[in-house]
Amino acid sequence: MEPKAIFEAVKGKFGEAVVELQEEGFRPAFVVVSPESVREISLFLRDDPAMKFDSLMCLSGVDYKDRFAVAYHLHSLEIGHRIGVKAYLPREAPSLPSVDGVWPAANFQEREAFDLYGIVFPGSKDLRRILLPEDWVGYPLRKDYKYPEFYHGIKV
Amino acid sequence: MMESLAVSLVNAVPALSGVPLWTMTLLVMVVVAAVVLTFALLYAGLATYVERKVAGDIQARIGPNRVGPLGLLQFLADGIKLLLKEDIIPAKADRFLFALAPYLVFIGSFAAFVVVPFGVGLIASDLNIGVYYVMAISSLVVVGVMLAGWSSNNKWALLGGMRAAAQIVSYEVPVGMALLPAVLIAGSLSLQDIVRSQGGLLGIFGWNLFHNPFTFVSFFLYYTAALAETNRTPFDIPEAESELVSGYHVEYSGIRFAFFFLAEYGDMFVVSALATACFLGGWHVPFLDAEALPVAWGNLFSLGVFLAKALGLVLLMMWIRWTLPRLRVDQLMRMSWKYLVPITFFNLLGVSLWLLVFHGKGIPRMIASLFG
Amino acid sequence: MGLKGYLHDIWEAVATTAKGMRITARYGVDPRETITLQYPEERWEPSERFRGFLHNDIKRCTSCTMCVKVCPVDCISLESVRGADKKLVLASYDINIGRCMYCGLCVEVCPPKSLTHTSGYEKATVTRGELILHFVPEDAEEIKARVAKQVAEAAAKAEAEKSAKAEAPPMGWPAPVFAAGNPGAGADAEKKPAQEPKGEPANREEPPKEGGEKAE
Amino acid sequence: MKARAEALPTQEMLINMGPQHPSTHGVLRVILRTDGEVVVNARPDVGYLHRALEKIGERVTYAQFMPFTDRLDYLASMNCNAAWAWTVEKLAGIEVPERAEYIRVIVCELNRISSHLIAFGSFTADMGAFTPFLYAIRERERINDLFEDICGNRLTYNYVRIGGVSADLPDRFLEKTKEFLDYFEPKIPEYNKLISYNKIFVHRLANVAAISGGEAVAYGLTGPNLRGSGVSFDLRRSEPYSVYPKLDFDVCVGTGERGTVGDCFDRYMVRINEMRESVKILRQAIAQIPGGPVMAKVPRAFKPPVGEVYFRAENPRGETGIYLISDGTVNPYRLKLRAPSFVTMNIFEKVTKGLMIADIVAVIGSFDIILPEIDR
Repeated sequence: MEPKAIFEAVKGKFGEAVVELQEEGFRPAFVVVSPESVREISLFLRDDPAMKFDSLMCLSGVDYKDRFAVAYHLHSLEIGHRIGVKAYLPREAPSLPSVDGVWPAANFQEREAFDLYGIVFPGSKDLRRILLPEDWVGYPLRKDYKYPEFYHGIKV
Repeated sequence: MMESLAVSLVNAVPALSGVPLWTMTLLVMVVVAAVVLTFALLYAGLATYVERKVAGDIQARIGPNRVGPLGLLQFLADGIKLLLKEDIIPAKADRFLFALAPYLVFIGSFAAFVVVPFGVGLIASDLNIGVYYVMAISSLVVVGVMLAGWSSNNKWALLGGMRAAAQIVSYEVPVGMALLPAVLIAGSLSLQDIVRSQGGLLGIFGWNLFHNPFTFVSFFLYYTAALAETNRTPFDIPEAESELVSGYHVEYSGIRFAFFFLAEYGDMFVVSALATACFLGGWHVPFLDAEALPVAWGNLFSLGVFLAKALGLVLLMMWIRWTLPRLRVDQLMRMSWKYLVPITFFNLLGVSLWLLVFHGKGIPRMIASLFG
Repeated sequence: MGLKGYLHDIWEAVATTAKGMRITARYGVDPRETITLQYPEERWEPSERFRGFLHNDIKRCTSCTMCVKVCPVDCISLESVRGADKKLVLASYDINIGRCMYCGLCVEVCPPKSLTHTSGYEKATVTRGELILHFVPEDAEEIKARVAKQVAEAAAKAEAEKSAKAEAPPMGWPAPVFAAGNPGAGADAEKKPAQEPKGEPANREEPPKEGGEKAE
Repeated sequence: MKARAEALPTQEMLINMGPQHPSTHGVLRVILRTDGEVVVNARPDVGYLHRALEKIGERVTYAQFMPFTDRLDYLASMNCNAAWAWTVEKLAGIEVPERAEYIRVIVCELNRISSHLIAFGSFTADMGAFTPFLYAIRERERINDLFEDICGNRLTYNYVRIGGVSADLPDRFLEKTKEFLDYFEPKIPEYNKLISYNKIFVHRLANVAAISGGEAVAYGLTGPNLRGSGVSFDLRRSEPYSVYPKLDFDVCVGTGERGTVGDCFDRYMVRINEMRESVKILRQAIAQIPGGPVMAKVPRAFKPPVGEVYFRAENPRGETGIYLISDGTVNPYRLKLRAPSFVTMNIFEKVTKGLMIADIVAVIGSFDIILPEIDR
């Protein structure tokens, strides 16, 4: 299915929750959705017989300076089409529902986004820091991240 | 035996007649023990060298070749290194048991050398319960291994120790039952008697290996089970380098570690020597009656033949080690209880029936008797 | 499983083991299969394109700082001053081969092809400072002082000729500006100069009028 | 059994496997809770090798990031190099000369063989047979020699460039590659004889940690791990890039030949068979390679257009995805590396429940994880 058609279908189902389609310069195109509805839309995308996005290829946090985003790259092995889903989040207390119940593959990648961007995924099975130590302060991939001078009294 | 040796020594050298007999006996004992131990250590050292060389050859590389000609002195260098290493005892280890364990393992392995029949008269002590003694004394190893695993206060070591205990105890059963055919044929537990029973003019066909089909199978069963008892690949799960890091001796260093190491090689030799004595005709020189030769020559010949056979089997162990992967612990247990134990049991039954039916005659002897 | 399966299991174990042992035996007895190179005595011939230690032929180097700019790990530091003939004079050229990752990007961009990979790959040092290769044998301060003097002389000469212009301050070429933030932020932070041994070009505190900014 | 367990008080053991352990393939730490030898729970703890490659990516230029991709999966540097180049080319719409694409495919497939060799070798070493490991290393050494010829390094190649490759193939490279292939092809049956079908080896792997196809897809397994579960999905075939459409090869899938589909043995066999397919691809590529330039015109101060692109390449360990956001400057704005091993570790806790400690090693080995890629 073409991104346009997917967008129309999702828009038709969820209405207001689907914001726009980012197509120009985006490969694959992104369906921008509101963060609250991510879980429902994910379930629809996974289960709808015309969509069948059974595989979450990549889940990434992005810092767009004015706001955060979480980008999902989906792929359907059965049908063979791809789409991106993106949800923009405010810089303050970024949070959106976890999708690891939809695609178990999301768990580690959500933990990574949490670890490096501080985006919280309520409903996640296990949301802990993954790459950095448990007691690390700050979220390094944020654009406004300040490098710490000390870690446990050791100059870094 | 020691006493008779001492008596003959006193008789031969009149100057010693003033010395009390027990002193002489003790002296003779110490000398014999020292000779056996020296042999054992020298063998173990060289075996480590050969093992590494064999591994090198098999793996398309060279192996040790820097210390001494062809790297022959590598084991000395290693030994010195191990002696000079710091002896580390983990802070929370049980110090006494931790120190004791290597000795138990070492003793368990090297005490078995006592009854190994190296030649016609070359046996430190021809115990009339030889086979039984070997089985008993080598069980001491398991105590040492378990103690090592437990006292290290390390979970990996504990797992290794537990595995070793389960493994060695399980494999004692098939080992014992696989050795029994030889005992049955000889009608004696003494290893020297067992070897003598395989002599005669049949050459290699006098060996228990060819006595009847059951003994033939028995040899392989024994060898497999014994391989497991020595904790070597494919049965090295107590060490299991890639799972348990090093198993029960993970916390040992320096000379204490060397004891474990030497014990492993000692075990290999004992097992091979036992297989040689019980199935491969021991020190019998084919088509030559070593006992009828002059004492010196007879002993020399028989020693050479025995060592050749036993070390050949040790070599085979090395070859197996560098070919096969390792079993999992449950598969190892299954192999013992599901395969080796029943098969050795039936085998033993088969040998007994054979001996009963054919009055103790083996196939080669029957064939020989056909031709007169 | 049945008796048949039971026996088959045993047979398979024996047969596959024997097969494997035949292969290892073949390698074991065939001396031609040995591929070990007895390293310090025998050496393999590094290929033509081998990327060993970097070497800068400072006679050809034009101090263009392309290598400094392209280096992803900032292992090259370069200082230069503008000489009397308006050409850049190399004051110091150091490569920290402890940090270098031998990617070869610097060699590719070098316009005069003065920077090359040698075939050297053996180096062991006691201190980390010895891993910094200095390609300019003289002291950077001396060179700078000398060049400044030449420039001043030239300027004085020019002044004498024209007898009008004021003495122009010696121009410095901006030496590499090392990124303020460490590349590997967070967990693997890099060593700070405090930890770096003395080998680091010491003369980093040159007066700002030289324009040579410090490399860390 | 259960009644006895209740009668005797037992205690679960908490064991730390790693970060320093001979068979975790690096600094992976697995927190094991075991009931004797049986694993109750195995929780992977990653991150000991975190080098912030994504953060570095935001600081360096597009071309400068190339050597860092070497360090993403250091056993398949060429593949990672090429994946990065393909991503940026896709973003900027750069046309790469055909010869360069062929060279990339050749080096990628060579690297796939060498990576699978390490996977095969270290796996057998984990299983206790050390000899095949050295045989694998010996073969890999010859590939390293080839790579040294073309790029000068033996591990971190940094050979591919955005717009092509850094240098044309050296003289006699293709002949040497052919010689290697002729030498290597008969080795694969030998490996199978030596170890693959060894009874003990099969027993250790068959029916261990079987992952069904659906599960594998849901958990995001890719590459040989996914194909081991019987899902015929190969990016080189399903989403062809570069010159792969012109090359004929089979997609190897696990068939459950010694146990259930998707067990450790299937994953292992897929890798062995893929080496054979790579040989096939290489032979075709060598026969087809055209002449011509190896580098497209790419400006030195390369600034791709604003945009976001997600590219994925079939690497030896699975799908290496790169999500690249460009803001039109010389540095990437955001660079997300979707490393196959990282995603694979997700399923680890699930499949290792109820296995034995020795099986944990088998699972880690059969996933063929590599830590620099997990931790980035």
